[in-house]
Amino acid sequence: MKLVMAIIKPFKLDEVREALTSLGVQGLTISEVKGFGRQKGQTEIYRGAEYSVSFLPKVKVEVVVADGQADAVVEAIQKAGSTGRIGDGKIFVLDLQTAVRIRTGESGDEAL
Amino acid sequence: MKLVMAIIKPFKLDEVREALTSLGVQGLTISEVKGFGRQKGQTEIYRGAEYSVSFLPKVKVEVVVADGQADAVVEAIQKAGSTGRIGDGKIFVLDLQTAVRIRTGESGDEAL
Amino acid sequence: MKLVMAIIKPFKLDEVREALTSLGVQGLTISEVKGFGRQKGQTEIYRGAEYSVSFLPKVKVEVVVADGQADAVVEAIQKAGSTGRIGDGKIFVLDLQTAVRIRTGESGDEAL
Amino acid sequence: MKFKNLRFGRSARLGVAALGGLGVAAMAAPASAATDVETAFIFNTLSFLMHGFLVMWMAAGFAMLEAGLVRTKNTTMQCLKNIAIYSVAGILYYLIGYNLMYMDVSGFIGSFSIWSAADPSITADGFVGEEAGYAAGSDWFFQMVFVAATASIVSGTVAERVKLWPFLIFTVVLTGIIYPIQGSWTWGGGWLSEMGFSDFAGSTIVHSVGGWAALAGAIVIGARKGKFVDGKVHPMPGANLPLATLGTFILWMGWFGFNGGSQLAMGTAADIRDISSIYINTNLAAAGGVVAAIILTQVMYKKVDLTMALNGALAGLVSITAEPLAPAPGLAVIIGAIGGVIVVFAVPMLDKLKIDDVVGAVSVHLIAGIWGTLAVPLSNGDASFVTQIVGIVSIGAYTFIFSLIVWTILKVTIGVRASEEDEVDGLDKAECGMEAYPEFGVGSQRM
Amino acid sequence: MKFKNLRFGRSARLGVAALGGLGVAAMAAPASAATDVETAFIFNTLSFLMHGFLVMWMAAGFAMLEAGLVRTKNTTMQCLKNIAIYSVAGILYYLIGYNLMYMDVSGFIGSFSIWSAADPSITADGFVGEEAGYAAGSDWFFQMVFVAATASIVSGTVAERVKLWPFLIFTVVLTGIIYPIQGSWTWGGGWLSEMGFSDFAGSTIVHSVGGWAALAGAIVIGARKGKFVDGKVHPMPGANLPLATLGTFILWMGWFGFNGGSQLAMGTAADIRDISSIYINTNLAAAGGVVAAIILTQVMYKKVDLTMALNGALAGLVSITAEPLAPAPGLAVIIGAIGGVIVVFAVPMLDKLKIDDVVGAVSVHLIAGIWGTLAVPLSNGDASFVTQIVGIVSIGAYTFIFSLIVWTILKVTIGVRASEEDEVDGLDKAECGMEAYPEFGVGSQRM
Amino acid sequence: MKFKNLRFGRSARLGVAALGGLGVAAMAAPASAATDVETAFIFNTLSFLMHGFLVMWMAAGFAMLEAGLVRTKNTTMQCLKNIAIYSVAGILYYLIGYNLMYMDVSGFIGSFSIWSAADPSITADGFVGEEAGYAAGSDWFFQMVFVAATASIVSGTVAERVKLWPFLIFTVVLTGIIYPIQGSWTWGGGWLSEMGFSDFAGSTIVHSVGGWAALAGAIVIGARKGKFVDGKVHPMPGANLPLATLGTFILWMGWFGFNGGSQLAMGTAADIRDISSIYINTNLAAAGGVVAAIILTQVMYKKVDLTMALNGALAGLVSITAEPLAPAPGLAVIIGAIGGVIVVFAVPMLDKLKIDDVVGAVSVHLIAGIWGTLAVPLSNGDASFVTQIVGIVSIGAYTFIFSLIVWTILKVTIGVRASEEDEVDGLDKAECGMEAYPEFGVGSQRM
Ligand SMILES: Nc1ncnc2c1ncn2[C@@H]1O[C@H](COP(=O)(O)OP(=O)(O)O)[C@@H](O)[C@H]1O
Ligand SMILES: Nc1ncnc2c1ncn2[C@@H]1O[C@H](COP(=O)(O)OP(=O)(O)O)[C@@H](O)[C@H]1O
Ligand SMILES: Nc1ncnc2c1ncn2[C@@H]1O[C@H](COP(=O)(O)OP(=O)(O)O)[C@@H](O)[C@H]1O
Repeated sequence: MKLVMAIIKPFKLDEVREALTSLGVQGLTISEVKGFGRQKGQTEIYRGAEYSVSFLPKVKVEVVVADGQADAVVEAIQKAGSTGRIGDGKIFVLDLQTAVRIRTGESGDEAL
Repeated sequence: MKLVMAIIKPFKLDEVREALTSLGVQGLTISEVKGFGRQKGQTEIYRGAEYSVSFLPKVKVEVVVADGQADAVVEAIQKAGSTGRIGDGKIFVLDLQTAVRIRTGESGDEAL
Repeated sequence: MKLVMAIIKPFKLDEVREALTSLGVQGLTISEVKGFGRQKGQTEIYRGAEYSVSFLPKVKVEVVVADGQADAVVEAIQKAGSTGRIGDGKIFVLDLQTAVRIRTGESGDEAL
Repeated sequence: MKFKNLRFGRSARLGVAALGGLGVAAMAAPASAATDVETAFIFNTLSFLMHGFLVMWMAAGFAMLEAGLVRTKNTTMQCLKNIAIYSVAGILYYLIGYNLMYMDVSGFIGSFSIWSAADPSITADGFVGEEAGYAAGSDWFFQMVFVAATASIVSGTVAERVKLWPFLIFTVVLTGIIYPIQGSWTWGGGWLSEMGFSDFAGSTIVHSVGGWAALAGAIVIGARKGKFVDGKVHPMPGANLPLATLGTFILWMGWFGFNGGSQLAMGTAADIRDISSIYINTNLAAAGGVVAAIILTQVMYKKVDLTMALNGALAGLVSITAEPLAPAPGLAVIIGAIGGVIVVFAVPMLDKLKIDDVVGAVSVHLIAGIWGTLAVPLSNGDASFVTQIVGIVSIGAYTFIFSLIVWTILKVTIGVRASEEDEVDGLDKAECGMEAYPEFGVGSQRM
Repeated sequence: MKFKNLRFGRSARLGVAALGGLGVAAMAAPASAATDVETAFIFNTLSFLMHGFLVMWMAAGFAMLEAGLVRTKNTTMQCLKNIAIYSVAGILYYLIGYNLMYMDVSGFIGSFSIWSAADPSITADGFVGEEAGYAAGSDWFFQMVFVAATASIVSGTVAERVKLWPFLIFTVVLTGIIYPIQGSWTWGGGWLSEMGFSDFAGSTIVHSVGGWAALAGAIVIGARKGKFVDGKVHPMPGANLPLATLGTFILWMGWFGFNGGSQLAMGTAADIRDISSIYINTNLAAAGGVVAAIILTQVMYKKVDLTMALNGALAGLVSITAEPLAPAPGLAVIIGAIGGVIVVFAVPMLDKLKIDDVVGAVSVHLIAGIWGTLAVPLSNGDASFVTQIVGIVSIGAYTFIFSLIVWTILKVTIGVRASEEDEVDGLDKAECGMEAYPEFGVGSQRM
Repeated sequence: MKFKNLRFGRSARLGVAALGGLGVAAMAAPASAATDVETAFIFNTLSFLMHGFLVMWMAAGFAMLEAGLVRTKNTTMQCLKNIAIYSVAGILYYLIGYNLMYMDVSGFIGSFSIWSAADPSITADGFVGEEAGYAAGSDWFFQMVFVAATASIVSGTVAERVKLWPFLIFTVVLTGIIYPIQGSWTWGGGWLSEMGFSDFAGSTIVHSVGGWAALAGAIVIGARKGKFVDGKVHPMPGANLPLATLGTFILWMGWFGFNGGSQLAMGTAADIRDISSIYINTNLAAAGGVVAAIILTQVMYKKVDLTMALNGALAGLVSITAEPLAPAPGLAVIIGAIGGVIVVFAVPMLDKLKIDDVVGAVSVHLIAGIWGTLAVPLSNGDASFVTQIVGIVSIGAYTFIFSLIVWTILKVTIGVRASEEDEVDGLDKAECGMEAYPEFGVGSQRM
């Protein structure tokens, strides 16, 4: 199994979720993060003083999928999450040892 | 070492933490996440319009343990976190390369 | 590639970020977490009742780097994040399979 | 000549002229019991001032209500718009609005000039008036806070996508020209007042006017991106309901000033007795609106919608505003309750028409305002349904068309709508460069 | 016969009848210097209206205080309950409450009938009264806002686990029946007033009554899940302390209306001089409560507990409410400070008794209310400790038992308590289907 | 002898003594038209009470403004300081402040004694005064709320790093000694009033005094860690802008009391006509400040800074406070607008001087206060620039030096500044042991 972890622009969340569910993904977990990268935060003025916002709001999507599905998932996220503008984010793939469904204790691919 | 990452129902957090500490786990990290899965969010009405909440509040627990302890930890979380009702969450186990304690620079199992 | 995940004290964030950028790291992602560990939360009094805060605010820094850079990154975080006082946090290193840049679809080290 | 017969219908019924009544009372009653003329002057003026600061407070109410009902990313902007509106309205009403509304009204319009106070009855030898009257400035103050309320209504409807400067320009036109001209028709003693149109404190003249201007704005500007997709309505819940609740309570409190002060006099026992009735009816109509909205949402949706309860209170208040004096308390509850019912049905109805009204202001101020104006003849024998409809339609058509033109001109010239990217990122970032709640979680430091 | 001698003890001491005094003053003083009767009528009425809108504002204060002291997941519900309470209280007090309390009080109860205003002194010829009096409606308005305060007290204590509809039914009974009947005993001129029980603005009649009803509710409903586990108290900190602070300031402001308006007259120099003293004492008692709570929490816990400071202010206010006029300012500080001390000890004491009072309302309103009522004889020579105790005990027993019965009936019929799951998930989701702060972080979109 | 001639310059111009005018009016005007003396007494007193509760409300305004402009981790502390200040100020002003300011003022200082009310004109036979006057207590109440405002100003500037107890000790000295002594110079009838210094409602006497004390504090305490690093300014944005907006609206509302009540009388038509003008000018100056700040930040920074708009409103209000009566409305707009301009430039200027003023209070209250005091001669012919400068400088030097000494003594004895760790973690944790928004996200349980 793979843990696919994607950092995306917040307003792309709905599209990414739909892309994943249409691939048959049954579950995913998101969290609110802030990102620092090539996309520079605006230089803001707060009360007359320059103020560069280095961290920008992003959403992290974590989805665990069976090994065979990982590539499709990565591709789906990449397509749905892309605006072509800097700051679209990254997708990271990690190897997972096990997954367990808390409700039933099932493990492995059944747990997803 | 293993990184055990569990997505649980928020109100189960205290029980899960107690289960882990009684196993001798000395530290863990939690974050607030939202989950999408089989457990469907209520279909809400906001000002007369239907409104389906697809993401539900969950808590993510991350705990790094020595290899030998991983199974016990997974089991403890699974037991403490279960209500038997849909949406109880998942436990994912990943392999960890190193752990370092920032304060001292120690690494490996001593860092935990 | 490696995913370096560090749990640090919130007020150390700026220093850690600067340490990383001076190593040439181009991007990172942070999130707000709470930690439980050896550092005990204060025993607070709320309206006359004892109240032990077991979870303390921390920031999680996640940075993906090329394999060769991982050690330097860990060291930099460890140095910048350390106050020498309990609760400074941990650094965990995980192996990463792939990274993809959503904007362009590039993968591997180029995606970082 | 400055003349105002806000209470035309009612005063005719009572058989005494509005403010003239004060003098009469002072003269007619036995010397030992009657209020003297200067005292009555002070009471009348005090009523404008005290009720005026309560209405001013409604500006804060609108600000909090709207700040609570938009999403976080547009909250700063909403606060900014509200304090700007109140400021602009005051200055414009001084520069042209007041005199357009009340100075030498020809029937359809007053005169273009800067307002200035004149109190001939106060001389170096003291007060020499023969009739009570009031300080001219207190009246200006009280009228000014009304026009600000009208503008605030618009702000809520077009929130989350309108650009700041076009919005402020519209506010200038609304408070300086659109509102005062139609106001002159009734309160300025113009043609509608001649005809007997009755709108005690402004269900139509203030609230519906705000609602029509808002509706025109919503149509010209269009709905928020993502609100109506594939024929489905996607709610975008307000970010801070306690703020919205606070705003509603503030408005409720301010409404005692709005309706109570519209008695325009406090210098006789009869006047303050009337103000007492107005307070009661105002309060009970709001209560009726809340109870109706709560029961109805429970029945229809099996849950009680707080935002509808808040809108219900406001709809009850708007409904009673055209005639807060004449109804018996029980009737006031019913008038308000019908307002509450209206809002529960009107909000989703507007959604169906794909009109995106962020805070429900059109439902609350326009639709309940029409209802309130129509309800006047229920308790006020001098008002007729026909005249009320003439007033509603003429003021509505005038305001809606005028607003539509102004919004359209703004649209084709400088543009009224934020870019799609700015809308997605939130107007706070785009227009203010400032987040309402900038911190990333409790534990974090400056980032 | 409608008769109110709220100020029985005090007025007897001054040697003039409560409102009669106004007429006397108007007659006795030299014609050139004395206020005429109609003017006094206006002033008296104005006092009810102005102080009334301040007390109305306390409804917002309770809403914000409670919205700030519950957890996020119950905030919408708390806002909803508070606006519903204020609405229900007004309607009920109109339908039966006022007349039960003030109309033809037999000694123990007034009459069951709908309230309506009568102002015989105002005729078509102007004001013909021989005594000043006030507009009947202004009095109703002022009394109505008091009953709403009583109900708000209950709402805070039973928060986070009570179901909406049973709570609203209890509110109906409390505001329509429980409160007015006991109110008739003293303020309606019933047996307690005959006996000389003295409670100027309602430490017992309003605040303790709310506290007793709340206590009964807390007992019947039980503590929140997880609050008391294995003999240990688990605090559940309020989610938004600035809101709670705002609520406290609102209540403090409103209290000038609460106590000041309870002078029931403003038509003579002596009356408004008394109102001035009341404002001062009200303010200083609150100040004393704050300072005492701050010092005490610093000494006891080495930290200053803001929520205790807020409760200290309120306890100081409640403490002075039974007699805000007679004490010298220094005594007012002390009475309030003792209130502040009481609350610092009472809150953990209730916890020890496993009574779960979410916002500390029982400590603030009931216990400090008892203290305030007992403190009356310190400065008011006409009050006696024995009579005060009779009043406290009889009103307390009546209210507590009546409330206990109503809560119990609700419990065994429709149930008063949310299901365990709803309590865990929060009442906002369960009963309102709506989150108070629905957004998931600043950066996120609609989800 | 108690004597106050706040309105010295103006009353001289009008040719009547301040309060004496009331009696004159009552005597001179025809009997049928003139207000009688007792009625005037009631009106005068009512003005103090009504305007007093509005000024009291400003305490909530400061609390919300400051709670919104600090970071989350210092919010509880800011709420606590504000309620503590208001409490301490009231008690101190009772114990020594009032009499120091108004009792037997020698020219430079009054007398050290506890305040108590005396109203000789009210006797058992009713009102026997020959001149109107007012209830002594109402005056105390009105003066007391002013001193609280002064102290609140300090609290905002030194936020986020000052320790609670030293701050409260400073508040004791400020409200008990520093403020009343300089107040006696002008309003107590001392040397500055003799000289003709004119400050109607306290641009200098209240606002600049607060600003000077704040400036001294900021200098002694030093900037927040991380604010000025390597010659660069690091903004630390306020955590909750809707709260700050609410605070500003509250202050705006309260300012009608602040300036309106400073007329010190309401018992003649002329007085309430003047109050009407004051309301108008107060409102328009604030509006001018907002509009100026909005336009200027748009021009300078291409974005509209909400916090500057809020500060602009307050700067406009402070600017008009020294003379809210004499200017024509158009001039009031301009005076306020210049205040708004000042604040937009002063805030970054202070940053350049490395003076860390968290909420901009020095810019708003001190600098705009100086401007307002200098602007008096523009409309008030009795004031001279020279005398105004003498007043500004003498009061400024006195307050700044006295404050500097007190802050320094506190620094070297008990210390004024929180430890670096406490500052990093936030004062809420360190001093209150309590978080303002303790919850970790919406979905989480107690942790
Ligand atoms: N090396 C990295 N490790 C972790 N997260 C990263 C890394 N680089 C970028 N990110 C995340 O991806 C987001 C987008 O990256 P950025 O460099 O701004 O744009 P792009 O992905 O278009 O090149 C960042 O805001 C950050 O959250
Ligand atoms: N494939 C997945 N990847 C990541 N998180 C998942 C995945 N599936 C489920 N989750 C998380 O687990 C939670 C519970 O899953 P759900 O399917 O609702 O119930 P259950 O675990 O009882 O089958 C979800 O809300 C989500 O946070
Ligand atoms: N085994 C663990 N797994 C995950 N996170 C941990 C673990 N141990 C500690 N942490 C995180 O590191 C933080 C610091 O740990 P703590 O034991 O308090 O101090 P130190 O790292 O100085 O020994 C904790 O608050 C927690 O967030």
